Amino acid sequence: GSTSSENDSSSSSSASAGGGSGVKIGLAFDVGGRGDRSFNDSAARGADKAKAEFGGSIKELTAKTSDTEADREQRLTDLADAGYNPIVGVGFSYAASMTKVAAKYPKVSFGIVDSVVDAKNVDSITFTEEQGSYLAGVAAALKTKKNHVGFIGGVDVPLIKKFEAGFTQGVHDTKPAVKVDSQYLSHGSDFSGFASPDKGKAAASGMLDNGADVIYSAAGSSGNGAIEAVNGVKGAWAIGVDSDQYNIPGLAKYKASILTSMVKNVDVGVYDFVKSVHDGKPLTGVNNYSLAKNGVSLATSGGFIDDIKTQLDAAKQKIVDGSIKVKTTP
Amino acid sequence: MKKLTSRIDKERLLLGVAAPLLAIVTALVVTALVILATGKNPGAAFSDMLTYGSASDSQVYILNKATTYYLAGVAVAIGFRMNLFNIGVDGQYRLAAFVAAVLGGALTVPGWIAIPLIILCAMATGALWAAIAGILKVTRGVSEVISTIMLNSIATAIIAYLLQPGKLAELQSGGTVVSTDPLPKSSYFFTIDTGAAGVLWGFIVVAVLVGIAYWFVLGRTRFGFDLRTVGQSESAATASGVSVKKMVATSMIISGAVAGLIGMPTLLNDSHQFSNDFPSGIGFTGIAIALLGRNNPVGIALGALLWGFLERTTNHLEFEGYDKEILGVIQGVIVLCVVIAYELVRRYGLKRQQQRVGAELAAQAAAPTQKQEVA
Amino acid sequence: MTATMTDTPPPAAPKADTGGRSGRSVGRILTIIAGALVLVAVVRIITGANQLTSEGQVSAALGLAVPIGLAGLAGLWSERSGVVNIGLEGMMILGTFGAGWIGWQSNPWLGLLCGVGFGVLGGLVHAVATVTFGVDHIVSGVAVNLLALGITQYLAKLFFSEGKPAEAGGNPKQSPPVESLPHIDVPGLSDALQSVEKHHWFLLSDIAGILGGLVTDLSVVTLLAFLLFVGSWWLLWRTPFGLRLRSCGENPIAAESLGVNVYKYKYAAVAVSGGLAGLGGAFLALVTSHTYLEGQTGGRGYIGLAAMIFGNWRPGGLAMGAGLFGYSDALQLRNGGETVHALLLLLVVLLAGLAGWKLYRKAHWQAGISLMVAALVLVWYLFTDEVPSDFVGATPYVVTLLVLSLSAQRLRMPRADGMRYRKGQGK
Amino acid sequence: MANRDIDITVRTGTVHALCGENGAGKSTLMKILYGMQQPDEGTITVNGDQVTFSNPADAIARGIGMVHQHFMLADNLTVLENVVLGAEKLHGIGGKARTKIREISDAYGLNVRPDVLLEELGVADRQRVEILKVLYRGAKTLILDEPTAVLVPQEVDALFDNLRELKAEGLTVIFISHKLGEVLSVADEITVIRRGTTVGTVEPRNTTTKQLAELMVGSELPTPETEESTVTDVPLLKLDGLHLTQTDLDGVERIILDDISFTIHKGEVLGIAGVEGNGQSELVEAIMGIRAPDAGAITLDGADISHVPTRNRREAGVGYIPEDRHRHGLLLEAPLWENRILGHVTERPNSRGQLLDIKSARTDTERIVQAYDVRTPGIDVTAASLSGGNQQKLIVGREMSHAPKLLIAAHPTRGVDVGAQAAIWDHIREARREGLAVLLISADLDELIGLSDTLRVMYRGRLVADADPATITPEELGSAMTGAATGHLEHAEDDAR
Ligand SMILES: Nc1ncnc2c1ncn2[C@@H]1O[C@H](COP(=O)(O)OP(=O)(O)OP(=O)(O)O)[C@@H](O)[C@H]1O
Ligand SMILES: Nc1ncnc2c1ncn2[C@@H]1O[C@H](COP(=O)(O)OP(=O)(O)OP(=O)(O)O)[C@@H](O)[C@H]1O
Ligand SMILES: [Mg+2]
Ligand SMILES: [Mg+2]
Repeated sequence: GSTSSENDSSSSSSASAGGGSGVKIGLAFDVGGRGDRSFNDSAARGADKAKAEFGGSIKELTAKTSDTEADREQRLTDLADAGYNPIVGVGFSYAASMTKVAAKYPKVSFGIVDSVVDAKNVDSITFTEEQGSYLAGVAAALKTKKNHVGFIGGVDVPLIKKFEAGFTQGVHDTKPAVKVDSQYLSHGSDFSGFASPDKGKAAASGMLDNGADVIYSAAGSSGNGAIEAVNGVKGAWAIGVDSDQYNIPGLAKYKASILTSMVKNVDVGVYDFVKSVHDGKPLTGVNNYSLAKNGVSLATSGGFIDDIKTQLDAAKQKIVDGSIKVKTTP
Repeated sequence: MKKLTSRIDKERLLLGVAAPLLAIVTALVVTALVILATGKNPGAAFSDMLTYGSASDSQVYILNKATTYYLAGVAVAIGFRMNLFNIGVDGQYRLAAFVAAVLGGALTVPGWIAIPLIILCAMATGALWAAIAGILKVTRGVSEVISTIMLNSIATAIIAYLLQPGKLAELQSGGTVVSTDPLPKSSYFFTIDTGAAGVLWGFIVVAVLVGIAYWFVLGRTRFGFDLRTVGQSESAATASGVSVKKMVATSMIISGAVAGLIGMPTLLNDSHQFSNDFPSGIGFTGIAIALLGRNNPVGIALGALLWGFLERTTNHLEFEGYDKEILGVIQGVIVLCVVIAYELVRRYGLKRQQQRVGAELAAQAAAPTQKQEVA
Repeated sequence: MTATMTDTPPPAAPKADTGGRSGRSVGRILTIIAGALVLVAVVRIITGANQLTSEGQVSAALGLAVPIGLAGLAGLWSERSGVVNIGLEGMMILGTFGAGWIGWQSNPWLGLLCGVGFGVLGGLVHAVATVTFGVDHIVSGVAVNLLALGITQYLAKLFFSEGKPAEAGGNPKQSPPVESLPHIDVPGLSDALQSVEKHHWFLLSDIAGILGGLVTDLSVVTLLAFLLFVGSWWLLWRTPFGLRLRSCGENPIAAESLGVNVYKYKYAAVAVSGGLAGLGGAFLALVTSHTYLEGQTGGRGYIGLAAMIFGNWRPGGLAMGAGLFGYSDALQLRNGGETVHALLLLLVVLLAGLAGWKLYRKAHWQAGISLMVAALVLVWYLFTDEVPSDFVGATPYVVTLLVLSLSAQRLRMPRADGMRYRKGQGK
Repeated sequence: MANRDIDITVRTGTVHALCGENGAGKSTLMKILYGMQQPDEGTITVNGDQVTFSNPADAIARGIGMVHQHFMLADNLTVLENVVLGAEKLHGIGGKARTKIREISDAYGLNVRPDVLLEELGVADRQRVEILKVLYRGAKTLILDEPTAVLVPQEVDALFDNLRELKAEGLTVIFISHKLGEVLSVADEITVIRRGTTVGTVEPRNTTTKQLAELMVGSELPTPETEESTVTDVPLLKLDGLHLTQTDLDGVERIILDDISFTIHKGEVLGIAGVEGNGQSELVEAIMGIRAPDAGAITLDGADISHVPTRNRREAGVGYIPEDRHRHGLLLEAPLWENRILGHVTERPNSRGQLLDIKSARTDTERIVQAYDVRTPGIDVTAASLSGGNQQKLIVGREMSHAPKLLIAAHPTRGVDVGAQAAIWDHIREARREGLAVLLISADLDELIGLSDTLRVMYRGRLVADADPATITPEELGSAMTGAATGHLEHAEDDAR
């Protein structure tokens, strides 16, 4: 433990840790932490890669569900106090706390995933989920035989609505006649929708019964239930999210039904940031990892979307060159 | 002289201290065993918790946390004193904080008008939401345990519906956080800057006032006496002239009003807006804290501080290579030990008292000629 | 006049004839079910919301109802013996963890057993606190919930986040996947029922849909749950064991005076209660998710308790309560706002019926209120196309609140439920 | 200590009575004999074998059965279930058990219907179910703890007939009662217990009630006789056509009180006799404002209080001694001084304005403890740690301290020992002299006849008869209580006692 009086001195002395023998990376995870096979894990991968290249060490702290602002603030402060630099806050919930802590430790470089913090020493690593989802929508529209697809969101928070908006637009731009069902599993501060495979399954089978045959779910582990339901219906496809779900051990049984996954390459963003600090030119401002920068992409494992590659590439090109603007709200 | 000694009953005092002590020692032993079982050193963990928890910035953190928890504990305790189990504190404070934040964001009047208005609005919302459960109980006989659980979920749905861009909220930059209009600077509650240790929330003053009011109303007023009477025996209360139904509804409303305050330290001192990451679940923490504190205003304060201390220090444990999930284990064990210890001590105390009454009577019976000396 | 003597014993306090109360339950329940069926069929025809009684809907409802039903049954066992069990949620959490933990290492059957076993452990903690130490039941339940959550989080971190489990797909909040438990399908039956359902005939298709949903792709655990319901009813109401157990919940001192070891029965009941809750948790982990997940129970323990109260502390009523929950949950998950919108009409019909009944019973202002609410809901129904999705999610809670506020006064809980009992303290 | 140095020998095939004042330890002794409590030392011998009972099951196995002072029945179970509970091994819990119950019921004329819910039975029926429970288990030794406390004389006689029949079949009966007349008429032997020890065993043939009483308390028994009449003609409480119904769970409406009218004048004690459960409790609750009557008016001292809340009625000068002190009269876990405030929180000296005046309340509690001889080491002990009699004295003291105009006394001396009983009667008499009106409800017919100026009999929610307490006998009153006699009861001179 450290008393407050030491704070200032330690922060200034630790600011130099970035150079020389490797980097001391501080990772503040969102709930779930390393091993969540989603974006926390992806961030960890980026940090691991940086550590392997530049040497140094990684300190990981993980949020808990009952966290408040003060807890997140404290987590970042603890890392800064202990001399870690750079410090990455994984998840939008660190936005407010990072604003405060970054001001307190001006010589430390901070990075935040999925949100924007307006400070000179913060790198805001954001992703264009809507663009990736747009491509997922294109794939869904091209693969549906019944002209009916579905979207399942875990909780109706803005981040997930981005997925829905991009997906719907992608579907309709490709085939206007295709019907899109949308369903959220829980609402507001009830986050159970991210951890209820049974509800994901019920929602997916409801959509399948109503005639949908491609289902895109952005619902954390609830998506597993949706994939399972899809697996039970011949000719139906599931689209996964965040990481390449085709390769997740827990879903190996259903991999034949996983058309593709909308992958968010958090690792790239984190790696870039750590590298910039290591190189002595820390990234700051908003770094939007868009489709153009390969921040989001569609996974090709399984080869199920190889046949529509040309259409997907065309759509991607249009987004990259700006002729298609993807909405962020449905 | 004799009266004095009988009032300040040493034995009772001793028993009062014994219960929490017994509980905390047991909890420590259990926790130590759990840590040992994972092959780590519990001693080092405890000493890290102590040193880290006693740092001045930790103390500010703990006080701030305890402010919120204290209000939650009192809100729950008001129900408990009536034998009412208000699980709905959680929904009540969230809805209250939301409505108050909307109002606060819309107000453009000076702070000395706005702040009381925001607080009153929060209390009124919490009270109203609790009143539903209270009224359902007295008019339709619906158990408040069930109705408040349902109302928690319904409150969540209402907030989810209204906290959306275009309704009562807007999307923040970054596109991931929705929140209500931020409060104007003038509507911030005062804070005490302790320098490097951090900023102490001014709302702690309100929490202390609530505690004093709780103690005073329950212990010193007619209303408080009636309330406690209902809590101890509904039948006796009815016979003594208390309208139990009115009392149930009233105390539910008061509990809800205090619950409305729970979100205020965060809103007025910290976040200044209600967003989709506003802390939730504090109502349930309040239950644990009210249990720890035996519904006693000072006890609840100690419970709230203990909770804050545990949360602060277990977070740091992760830094030292321990699993911070140990927090849940410690909290669970402490609550369980405390309730059992209190029960054991209560029983022992009652038995002692009966024995004393019996002994005294026997002594009187043995010397029937002597003039009785009672009291 | 001279006082005259008489031999006849004095009559009891003036009481009206309440004969035929035992015959009431079965017949009444059947009538209620039939009535509800016709009502739903009518609403389906009017609104065209065929999902109301589709096979998928019923099947999903069943899947969602089973854990709630098991939690409720757990509560029933415990409360029939006089111990209020608000720790069900915690015991379910223990069940999910036990099932996931052992399930992935060995096989799902052992996982199921372990889920039950962990639940029993949770039950025993509650029993020690409430029965042996006489702690207030609700207080102890809250502590059990807290403890169960803490311990499972801690153990999950310890057991799943590193090494082999992590490679197999585990992480601090999730166990590696568990093999599926077998499902049962009656060959031919499902198809036949489906073809009837497809025609959307009045009532006939509804019945076919419901039956289809009940027999298609049935998990063995669902079947087990059904057997447990019937078995619990038989055990509690038809055997000496059950009589003794219930007597502990009605008047433990009387039971004690007749040589019943009240502690023993309370312990047994609370342990069984924990086991059933654990099984409910294991169902979540093994049947619906094939993995332990933190936060998987999502408050179902509390909902189960609500279903039990709704069901008047009886297995049949409890099953109906759990079914109602599962049904409205499935409805909102599968079809969102449109079908729930159709439910508004159902509500109108019910409220109008209630108003009529109240009018008949000469409760004028109650009838008035019912009518007014019915009119308001009708207006809502006519002027909208669907219910906002956020409110759709709250359907089960609103329905429970409505139903309880209409029926709570007719409920009767075990007389000594929640009371402290100590041996030899009777007067 | 409840019992010490107890020596009793009960011979097979006899009725052995046990007497002693309240709290003497009779129930405790029997509970030990029945295995519900364990003795610290000493032995129990049954038929020559020395035994230890660690729970009732052991005692039952030895052929001992007990009918408790307070009913041990579960309301929500049927009679059959109540009877077979714990003895399921004998005849199961189904048809065979039902047949057996009918058999026993017919054999002893108990008239028990096995399939009704227990809550539908009145006290006498419950008493018979209790006896049947014991017989069903084939008990050879029956313990009856105050079985007659709630029965009217006719029922007592019926019970005694049953007991004699049992005795004739070779069963042993241990019988506890405070009613010395009964004891002398039915017992073969009488043991007296005082302060937890046996003081002697006597033969009923050569003993009188007076001697017995002196053995019990060491002094003469007090009587509730009132001397001169203090009745004035100023009406204080007037009930006019009070009507109360109640709708039960099944929606069936029941009439609880039917057209109740009477007037109590200042200085008058109006006694109401009746078997428990005929509406007395509800009548009291209606007058106290705990239940709202459907029709009729209640006038207190000229003011209509029919729709006034309980608290205002109490403030207007109604004192209340409830029938169940634990449920309605006390906060068991609260200290005595808080119990002194209970029910009078709005009045001096307990409060001033909206605030409690704890200091004066405490001082006044000390006064009550002194004046009413409440035996306690202090006013900070909880009410639960006092014995029943002392609790009752505290309640009486509290209610009398607010100078009531009207006292509603429901069983004011129930479960209270003779000393306290006399003190309570004295307090009532004294207040009556100063113009207090009293509504007295009691199951103790001697108390009722002795204290009352006017007597009414309540049956099925109606006042069916009235009587002059100066001449009426308990037996005559009893017949009206069973509904066999109505109107004005006259004492028949030729009715030899
Ligand atoms: N374990 C004990 N040791 C000594 N005395 C005891 C014990 N338990 C109870 N007593 C005595 O018993 C009395 C209170 O007991 P309780 O409430 O059972 O009385 P009660 O049965 O209501 O009295 P009563 O028979 O006079 O109406 C007190 O005088 C108390 O001192
Ligand atoms: N274990 C005990 N140790 C000491 N005193 C006890 C114990 N249990 C009960 N007592 C007290 O002993 C006294 C005897 O009570 P008991 O109920 O046997 O009296 P009783 O003779 O049956 O009186 P009643 O006429 O009121 O029924 C009571 O004051 C009771 O509270
Ligand atoms: Mg007694
Ligand atoms: Mg007794």
